[in-house]
Amino acid sequence: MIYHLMVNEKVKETPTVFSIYFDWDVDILPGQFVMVWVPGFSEVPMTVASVKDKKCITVKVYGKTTEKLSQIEKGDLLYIRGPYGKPFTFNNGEKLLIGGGSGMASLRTLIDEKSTGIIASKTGDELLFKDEFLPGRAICVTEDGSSGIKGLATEGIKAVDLKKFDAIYVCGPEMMMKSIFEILKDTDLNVEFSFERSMKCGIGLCDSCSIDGLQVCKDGPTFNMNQVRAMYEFGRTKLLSSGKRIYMK
Amino acid sequence: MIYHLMVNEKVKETPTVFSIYFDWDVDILPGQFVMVWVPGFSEVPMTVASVKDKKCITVKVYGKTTEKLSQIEKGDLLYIRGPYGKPFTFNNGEKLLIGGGSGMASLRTLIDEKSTGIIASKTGDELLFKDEFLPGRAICVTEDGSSGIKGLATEGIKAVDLKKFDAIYVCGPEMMMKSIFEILKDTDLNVEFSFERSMKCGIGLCDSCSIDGLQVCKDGPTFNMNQVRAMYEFGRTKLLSSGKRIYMK
Amino acid sequence: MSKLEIKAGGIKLDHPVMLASGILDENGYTMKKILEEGAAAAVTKSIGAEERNGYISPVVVEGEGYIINAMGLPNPGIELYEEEIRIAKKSKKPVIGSIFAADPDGFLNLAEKMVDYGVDGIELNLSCPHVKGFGTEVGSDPVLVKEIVKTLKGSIDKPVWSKLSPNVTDIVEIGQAASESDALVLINTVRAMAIDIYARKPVLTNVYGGMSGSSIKSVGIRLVYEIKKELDMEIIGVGGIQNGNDAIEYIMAGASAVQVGTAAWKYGRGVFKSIMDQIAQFMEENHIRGIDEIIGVAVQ
Amino acid sequence: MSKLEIKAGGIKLDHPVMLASGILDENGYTMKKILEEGAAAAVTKSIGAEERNGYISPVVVEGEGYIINAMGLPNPGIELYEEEIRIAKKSKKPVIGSIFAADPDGFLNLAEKMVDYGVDGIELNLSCPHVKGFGTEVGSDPVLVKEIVKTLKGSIDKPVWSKLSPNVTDIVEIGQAASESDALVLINTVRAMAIDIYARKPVLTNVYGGMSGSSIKSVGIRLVYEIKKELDMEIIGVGGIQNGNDAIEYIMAGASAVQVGTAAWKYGRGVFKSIMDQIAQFMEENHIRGIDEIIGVAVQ
Ligand SMILES: Cc1cc2nc3c(=O)[nH]c(=O)nc-3n(C[C@H](O)[C@H](O)[C@H](O)COP(=O)(O)OP(=O)(O)OC[C@H]3O[C@@H](n4cnc5c(N)ncnc54)[C@H](O)[C@@H]3O)c2cc1C
Ligand SMILES: Cc1cc2nc3c(=O)[nH]c(=O)nc-3n(C[C@H](O)[C@H](O)[C@H](O)COP(=O)(O)OP(=O)(O)OC[C@H]3O[C@@H](n4cnc5c(N)ncnc54)[C@H](O)[C@@H]3O)c2cc1C
Ligand SMILES: Cc1cc2nc3c(=O)[nH]c(=O)nc-3n(C[C@H](O)[C@H](O)[C@H](O)COP(=O)(O)O)c2cc1C
Ligand SMILES: Cc1cc2nc3c(=O)[nH]c(=O)nc-3n(C[C@H](O)[C@H](O)[C@H](O)COP(=O)(O)O)c2cc1C
Ligand code: FES
Ligand code: FES
Repeated sequence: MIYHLMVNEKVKETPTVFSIYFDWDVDILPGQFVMVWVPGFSEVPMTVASVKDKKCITVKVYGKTTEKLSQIEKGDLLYIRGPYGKPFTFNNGEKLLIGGGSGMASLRTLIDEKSTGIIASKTGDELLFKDEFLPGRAICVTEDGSSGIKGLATEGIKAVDLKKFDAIYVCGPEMMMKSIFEILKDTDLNVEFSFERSMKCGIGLCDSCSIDGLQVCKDGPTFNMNQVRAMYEFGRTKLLSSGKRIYMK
Repeated sequence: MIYHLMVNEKVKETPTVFSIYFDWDVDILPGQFVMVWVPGFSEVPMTVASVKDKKCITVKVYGKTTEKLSQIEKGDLLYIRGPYGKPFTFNNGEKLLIGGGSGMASLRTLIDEKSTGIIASKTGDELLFKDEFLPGRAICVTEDGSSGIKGLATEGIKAVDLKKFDAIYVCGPEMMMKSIFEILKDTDLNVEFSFERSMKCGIGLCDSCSIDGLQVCKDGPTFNMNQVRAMYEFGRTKLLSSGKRIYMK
Repeated sequence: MSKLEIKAGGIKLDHPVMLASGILDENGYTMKKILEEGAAAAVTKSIGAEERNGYISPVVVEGEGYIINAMGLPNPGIELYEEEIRIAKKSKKPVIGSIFAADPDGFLNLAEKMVDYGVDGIELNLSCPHVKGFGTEVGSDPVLVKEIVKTLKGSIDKPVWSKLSPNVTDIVEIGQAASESDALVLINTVRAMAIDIYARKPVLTNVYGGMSGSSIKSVGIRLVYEIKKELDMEIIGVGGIQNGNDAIEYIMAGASAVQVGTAAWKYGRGVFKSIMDQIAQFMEENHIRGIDEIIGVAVQ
Repeated sequence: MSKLEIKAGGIKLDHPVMLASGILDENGYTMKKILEEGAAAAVTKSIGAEERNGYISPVVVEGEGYIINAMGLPNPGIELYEEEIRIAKKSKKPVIGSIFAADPDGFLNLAEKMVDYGVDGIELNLSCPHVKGFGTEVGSDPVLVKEIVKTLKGSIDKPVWSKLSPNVTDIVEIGQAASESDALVLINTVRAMAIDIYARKPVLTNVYGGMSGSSIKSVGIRLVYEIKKELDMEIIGVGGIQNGNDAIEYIMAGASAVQVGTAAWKYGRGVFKSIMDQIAQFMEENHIRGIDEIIGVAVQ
């Protein structure tokens, strides 16, 4: 079933990232995603980046489909399947959100007055949603040092006292998440990750997104520390679109 | 969807009529029917003749299928689709039930302490359900005069004061119902008929049971006086199993 | 205002939604009622040369989203069918006579009678999936199909539609063979069956039957699209249509009009009018002025 | 206690419910997990000679009671597939290698590699409905099918199953051609498609796809029954199986075992065990001592 949803608003978030707002009368939980079809191009998974009355997706332009999506206008239709996937376990206490690149889009729905963000990107103008945190709660990390701490997301972690967080949520490129996992795996912190793997069906049918026998689209995209600890493939090996197994790094 | 229902009891009602009792946890209203499949034979429509906790069908042996059905034993399975059809409008007041032959089976669920029956059959031992009425409330009519009034069902009508009934229900061979219709059509009595026409699908698909554009299996089998008054085909013409139109009498 | 009228396969229709063959059309009075209550046209049950009772019950299996039927082409024989046509035609709307036979002469004889009786067009049933010697056995032989259509088109001056079966390896080959028809009607039922695991027997007395209803819609869309793309013929779409969106999907795949069968059981006789209304609403909302504008637009 | 074990198509199974090809079996770890969680065996995704990415998304359409897919046979190519088989085989359960090619030599080359990798049997995909040059195009040509099966049976000492398409006019002809196989696998998906009426475009990038899920069960039952009746071959039933009753219906129609695909999506990986349990319960209640006792009992 494809929903045809009217676009209400398009907001530019960074030079390469924009949000598309639309009305959709369904219940969506933080961390769930939708499959967005751009007719004539392809269909791409996108986390729902606002789950209140106003729904939205936040898109980074990578290739042809997201490029085409960036041209959408108010009044146009969005073609959407979903919502799909297992949501984050929402925690009412102190939260640390660690987002790399467009990964911050998946974490946006967790932002509240008790959230602290570690927002990592290549350059300063790509930092996503840093203004949505309360003042002083957004720690920026850039590879080129143009804003905040210079370095990778792992540098940001050093700037916080991990023990004070009731829950930690991580989303970003798999190798970034792997580095963070390595730092956190021997603690008893309450951590959840949101994974991205090549998705085709989005519903747990085709196996293209799977990791250690679990389907990221259905068993995930969110996984908790215990699940990730048990994974062999995480940060190590994955299948390409053809099913060809490659080893990372 | 075929239901597989265990037979609890078989009761002989007359030399050629028997009832099969079974448990079935569905709501059925008086006048509704089921399609009973006898594997290896055929599938036949049967009114549900008891709609309380214990469900039952009351079967007159006509041909091969009902003959085979008569051999069913306690513990065997009944293969049933349904319930189907529009029920009678139940009336809480004084009721007159006019049943010809096995037509009485369709009326049985209307029998209560305020019901009077006109039970018509060829011979006295074929009178159906006469003992289910309160004493004095069953008027028997037989063609051979072996019990009660001698004659056809229409003779029975002369024995009652029609005006005292809040509702009249009629079921039997079409020509019998036609005779009764002729007697009642110019009154303003509250009358409902239950029709029988050759049925195949039982669900309003094949048109084999239709009368004046209505499907007996779906728009009926019960029809009220106003509906019947508007019918041209009633008692006049019908289609055989092939769809061949014949004119009655 | 969007215009719903359409000339489909040579027949002028008030709107694109008609009654399919074999559902609620054995009795002339039923067809008349359905036409009066909203169908743009009615196709009769398939009529043959001789009287047939059809198969012994059970003749239908009810599933979720589908019906399997094996009626067995019950019909009174062409000689006695005049009265039903006459009754149905009192509605003043188009009635299309569906016929089945084993060879060109058989079809011709039936078609001539139907035309005498006053039908507005002929539908050749080349596709019943469960009666030996007729239907698919005829309709899957391209040489025979070609001959039948040629014979009829040479002799009858009413539109001739060919109703094809989805149960073939190559629909384009059959469509090509029937390409002289005024329209192809796609699709008849999909061959199927059901077993009762307690009785350990097929449910249908005839064992095999034809599946209709929403379960076959995507198969019908595929065949309509394939024919439109490869042969660009006029098409009447049928199979699993339940609402206006389904009808429009068929139209965008290439159909000029649609037929509805199983949904008339599921939703009642009112379904013709409600599908028509839903089509009108979609057209209105999407600024489509006429059906013509969207026939086959999805074909790429 | 009823015995659920069955030797089907030359392969010993703990019970008759296995994973169908192409669903949740691209990654060896997924197959391993599904086998550990209850499937009696797993059939791999269909593997060809060369790496293929498959089609661009959308590759699936979700309907009520069905899925239409056009994955486009994505696969890493046979050379790189050894690792997945090795991973799946850690479960110690049978793994059947599904392969697709355009000719006998192509199939033979793939089968030999699969056997080297340790599979317990080979399934020939003669029936993918949406990839040109493979699948149905091969599987609807009886001469070619016969040659392929003959070639493999002469060279491979593991069981060879032939998976056939429902999209043919005459399944018996194709079944006959494949009759040297150790089993026929029936059915692959039914060719279908969907159009989005707002986009005015086919939803699948490939336009055409294959329908699976409960909507096609009655079509599968029909083909299994037809083959059992006409050819009395060993059959693996697949298509729309969701629960124990569906599985038993296939078995009574003639299948020795069954495969489940779409229901593993709909109900999750646990579906294999629950179908198995439901079969066991039905057997218990109906005093059936072994699967053998009911294979094809409904065929008359
Ligand atoms: C569960 C899930 C949720 C997602 N949520 C979001 C979201 O909320 N916002 C968002 O912008 N994206 C999100 N993505 C990623 C998004 O789906 C892809 O970026 C998108 O499919 C790219 O499509 P494209 O056709 O424009 O680019 P393509 O033509 O597919 O890619 C162009 C180039 O960019 C690279 N590329 C594509 N995607 C990524 C990526 N994610 N990271 C790094 N390189 C990439 C490709 O390798 C390729 O080289 C999500 C992915 C998943 C699996
Ligand atoms: C809505 C509906 C409800 C019905 N309810 C009941 C019911 O509760 N109890 C019941 O016993 N029957 C009922 N019937 C009638 C019943 O369905 C038929 O009697 C039955 O189908 C006969 O099947 P058979 O195969 O045994 O006889 P067949 O082999 O079909 O018939 C044998 C011979 O009996 C004649 N015959 C068959 N049925 C009748 C009949 N009803 N009246 C007169 N002659 C007949 C036939 O013309 C034939 O000559 C109902 C019918 C309908 C349409
Ligand atoms: C009970 C029944 C009887 C049918 N009889 C005929 C027939 O006589 N001739 C014919 O061409 N098609 C016949 N069909 C096929 C329908 O006309 C139609 O092609 C098919 O049911 C698909 O449409 P639907 O899904 O809207 O029902 C019959 C279908 C059903 C369900
Ligand atoms: C997403 C998907 C991919 C499939 N890929 C293959 C395949 O690669 N090879 C094959 O033989 N069958 C393939 N099939 C067909 C299934 O194996 C099975 O025959 C069909 O889905 C019917 O079974 P089901 O209704 O249980 O899914 C695929 C089916 C689906 C849904
Ligand atoms: S994308 Fe197909 S299984 Fe996850
Ligand atoms: S029995 Fe088929 S319509 Fe009534």
